[in-house]
Amino acid sequence: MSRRTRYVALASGGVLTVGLCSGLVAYLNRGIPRGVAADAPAELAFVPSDASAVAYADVRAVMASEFRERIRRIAPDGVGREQLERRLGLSIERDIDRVLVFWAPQAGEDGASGLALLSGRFDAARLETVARDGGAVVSEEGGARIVSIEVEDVGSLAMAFLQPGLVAVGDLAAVRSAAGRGAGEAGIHANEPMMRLLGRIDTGSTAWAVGRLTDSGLFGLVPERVSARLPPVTAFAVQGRVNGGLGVSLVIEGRDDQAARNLRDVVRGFVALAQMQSIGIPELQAILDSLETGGAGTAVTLSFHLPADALDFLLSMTSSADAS
Amino acid sequence: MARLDRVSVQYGGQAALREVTAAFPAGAVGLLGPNGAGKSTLLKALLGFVTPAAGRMQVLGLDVAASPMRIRARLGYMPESDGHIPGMNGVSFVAYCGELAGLPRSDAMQRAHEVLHYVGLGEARYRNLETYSTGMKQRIKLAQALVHDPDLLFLDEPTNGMDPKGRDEMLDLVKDLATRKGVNLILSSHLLPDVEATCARVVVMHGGAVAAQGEIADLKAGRREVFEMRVKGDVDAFIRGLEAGGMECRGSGEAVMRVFVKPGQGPRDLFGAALRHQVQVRHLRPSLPTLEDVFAEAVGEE
Amino acid sequence: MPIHDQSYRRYAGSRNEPGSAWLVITKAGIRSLLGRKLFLAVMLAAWGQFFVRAVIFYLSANFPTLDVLAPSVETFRQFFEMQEIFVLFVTVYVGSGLIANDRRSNALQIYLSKPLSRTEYVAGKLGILAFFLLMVTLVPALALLLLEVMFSASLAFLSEHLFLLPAVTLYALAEVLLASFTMLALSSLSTSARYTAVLYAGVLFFTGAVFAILRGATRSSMLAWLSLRANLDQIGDVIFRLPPRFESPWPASVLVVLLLMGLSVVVLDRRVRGVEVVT
Amino acid sequence: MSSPHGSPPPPSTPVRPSFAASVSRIYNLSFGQMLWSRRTVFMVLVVGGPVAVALILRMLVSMDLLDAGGVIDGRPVTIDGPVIFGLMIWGFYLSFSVPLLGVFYGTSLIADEVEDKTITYLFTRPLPRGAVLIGKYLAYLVCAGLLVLPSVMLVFFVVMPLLGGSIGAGFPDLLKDLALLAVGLAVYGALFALVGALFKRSLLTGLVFVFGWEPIVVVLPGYMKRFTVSYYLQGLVPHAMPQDGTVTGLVLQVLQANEILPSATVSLIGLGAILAGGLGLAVWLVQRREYVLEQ
Repeated sequence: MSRRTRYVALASGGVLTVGLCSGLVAYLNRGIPRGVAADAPAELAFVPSDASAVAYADVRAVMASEFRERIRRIAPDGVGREQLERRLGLSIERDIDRVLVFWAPQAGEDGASGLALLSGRFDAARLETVARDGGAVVSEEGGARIVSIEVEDVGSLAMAFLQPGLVAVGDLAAVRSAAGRGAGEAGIHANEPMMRLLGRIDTGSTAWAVGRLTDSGLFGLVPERVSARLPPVTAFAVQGRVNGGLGVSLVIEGRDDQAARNLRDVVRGFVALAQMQSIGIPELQAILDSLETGGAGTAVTLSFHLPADALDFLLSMTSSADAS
Repeated sequence: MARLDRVSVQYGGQAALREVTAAFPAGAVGLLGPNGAGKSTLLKALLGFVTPAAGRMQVLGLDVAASPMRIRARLGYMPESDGHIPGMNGVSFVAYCGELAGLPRSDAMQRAHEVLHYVGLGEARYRNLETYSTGMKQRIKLAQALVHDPDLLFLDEPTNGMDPKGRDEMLDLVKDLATRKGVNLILSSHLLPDVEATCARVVVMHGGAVAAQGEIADLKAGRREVFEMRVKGDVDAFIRGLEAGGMECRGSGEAVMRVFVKPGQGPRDLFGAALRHQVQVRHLRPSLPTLEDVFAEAVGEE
Repeated sequence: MPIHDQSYRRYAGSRNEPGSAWLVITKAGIRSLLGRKLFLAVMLAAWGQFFVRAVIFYLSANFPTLDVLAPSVETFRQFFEMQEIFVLFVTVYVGSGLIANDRRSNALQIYLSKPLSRTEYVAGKLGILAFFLLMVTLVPALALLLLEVMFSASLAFLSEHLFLLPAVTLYALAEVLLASFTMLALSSLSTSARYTAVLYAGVLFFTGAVFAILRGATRSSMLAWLSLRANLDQIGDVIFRLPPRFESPWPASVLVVLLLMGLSVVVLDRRVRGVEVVT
Repeated sequence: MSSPHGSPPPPSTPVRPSFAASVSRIYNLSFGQMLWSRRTVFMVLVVGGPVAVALILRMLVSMDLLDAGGVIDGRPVTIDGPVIFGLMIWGFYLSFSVPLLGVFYGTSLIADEVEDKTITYLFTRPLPRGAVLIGKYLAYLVCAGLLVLPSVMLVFFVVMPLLGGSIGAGFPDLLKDLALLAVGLAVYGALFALVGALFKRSLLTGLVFVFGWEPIVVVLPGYMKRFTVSYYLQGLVPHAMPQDGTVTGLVLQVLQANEILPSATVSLIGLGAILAGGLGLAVWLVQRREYVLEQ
């Protein structure tokens, strides 16, 4: 082997070795699986490992988007907004950046309770004062101040300032456990199936939701008689991206390959049906044309894109329906 | 037939020809010189392959820079390195070369057969060129240079790689062309005997410049008288003595040496020197200057 | 037997004026290729599409129910697109060795010692490649046009799309000249026909891959001019008066094609010489 | 040779080297030769090209000319580091570099020696001819691997972190890709070693196979596509390709929609069969063939 051949072999082997080693190190330190790694919301740290569903919205992005402009044009803001701003010094548009909501089973209780985590800029003192005036009680848990209030039929609602700029809102037990969730406690990151679902979320999605479904069905959202006839579904991930129009993609995990195949058939059937129905309505047709179904293995994917003018069309339909 | 006037050729930064002025009259002219002397470059310059940095060249009365095509139509070139057109047999190759030189197709084919017979490839003319031996390749190169009946033939090392018999045959061919067929030719070679056997005139090149040129006979005639001699004894001292006396020795040692004497000197001076240096003269006879002597003197080799 | 017993005669016949030697090279090249069975098979395969389309033309002209098959401008555009793969094969088969083999066997000095210029030599070699490329592009396309007229027994289609005749010719020439010049230039760079062939395919597919990836990543076909193939496609669409398939401006494609041909000419000028200049 | 003193003569007949030793000798001899002989341009294309494109993409991103979200033909797509990397693996390596290197080196294992008239030197040694082929094949494999795999590695590190991708998360895919490409090089090389031993115009045959036969047949329904290498390689591709309407996307879309990609097991068996069959037949042919050299 000549000297330059040896150099090439060494250089090339070196690149491979260095690459593999640093890749391996990065892999072992990766923390969150791919997709959510780069700009996953920090609030995920407060989600317990047994959460069954997580939803997230980038309020700022929505508010700044053309999409929001269009909605506002059709449906002007209500009076509540003004009131909220006057009393609490809080403007959803201005002060709230992100909202993350999760559902997790509560110890000793049936079903799941939800908790919303709002990040933004809050006037904590003012909020607390307003709440106290309304009869709320203030307590402390894990270094965070919790403001709770009993509401008839609903139970105790609570609000906690977990960190500067991060407020948890939900029922008292959930808020307590969130506030008590210190460092080192196993959070959602320890829940591998959920993290896999989170991995399906593309970076840059404006809003998303993932969830694992237990036998309780789709949170009762779908009527029982319908859900009973659907092939068994174990998990879903849905994400939307707002930019001009609205892009949505949905992944559903069937229980097994067979279930997924059935589900794909059902979805395709629906799409075909819709396509037949939409003949003659070009705006609808455009949306349906952008509908894409697919998936492999146990996954079923569905995505579509609402271009800006299709949105206008849809919104005008709903507003005309409202008007009539 | 060809004339160079202060021609200089550069390859990159290297000077291959330096202010070469030479004339190649009709008939057979040898272009002699060691490898790297610039012989091939000179031929390529005459062909117009290389553009000289300075100087003018004429071939067949035409200016090389002005009308290279008309010159090449009347020129045959047998290159030094192996050259063939892949995938052809002997006769189709030679006929193709004839066509390239402007012969009509049928004439080219007919002449290809004739020329191949002439160079001794009649039997092998339908064989693929790639299967030819080195000697056959030399002959086919000669054939392609002859097929269009050139007025002037450039032969670059035509006996390269040939066995003694083939070499003699090739030289016979060259001599025949030059003497009986009236083809003018320039024979470039580093082999003295080749040139001596075929050419009456020679241009000796060395280091990219012309070292000597003229009729071989004249070049030889202008030399001093030369003697072959062999001596026994203190040869070195004897040679020093001869050189002190204005004579010149070549090829000294146990073998026969050639001693060039000054005009007016003769055997008597040689014997006198032998006596002075106490050496035995074993052999002494007058000799003729050879081309080798001319060459050696021209290129300054000892 | 002395070998010069067979005597040598001076030649008294006619000679062609210098300037027609390129035709000798082209003719000899064509003859030699036509003698190869494998090559004939490739050419025959390249005419397969012509025969299929001829049958379709016949059916559509004679059976009114089949007029969905009737030819259109797109038909001819598609014809060229489907011939592209054969253009590649013919270019590689014929072109890769044209100059490389001559360089390998030192044939250039023999060629150039004859009364032909370097331009003539290149033209002769170009002629061989261009001839066979035209045989798989322009000739079948024109023949198809002719067949259409004959089968339908009317000049309606032709007169309606009068531009097709120059369009077909122009596009075929663009395609053939680009392929011929680039292949010859590559061939002059090497002494191995095999290497030349791989280099040509490599450059062709590499530029295509670069474009495909940049297109995927940028979601825009503004960079179509990077691909040799895409340039021709783009020019073809314009010539056939179809909407261009890429977003990049078509003059950019024309410019790239012209630049490539110019570059090829420069390379050929440097590489096709009677002496190897080693610096 | 008889010894005058009656002592046993020294062993004078050299021992014929074992097959493995012969292979390693040929390998040592061919490796450097393969890396350097008139292939610089080629190396630049195959190794440097993708890296250059990756750097350009990175530059585009840093200049904010490229973002992850977008719409192609009315569909939302996300193009991020992993997707671009997948695209490059597919577009550059799997469908360009690997087959082309396989064709070029594979068909020239023997052809180059014939062309350069050096095959006599190899075949007159006391080495089994099969070992000559295998040794040269191994040299090809290492040589091509040393060219392609580091290039993939560089591309990975340049492209993967773009637009929200993560090196750590993509690492398993990188490993699979490297293995996939190595397998591809081995299989294409073996197949074209056979082609090179079989046909005179082996290179053209190889090019027709790679750029004519494979792309056409692989999208046809039926069993034809089982006679390609890329069919089996596709079964091992770890990436979800962006369905962006480019040719590759389209091809994969068709394949995935019809679920006709072979399973990984089938792929590996198929590739193994091609590798073993190709190399075995090539060795068999080389051992039996007479190589007539041009003078």
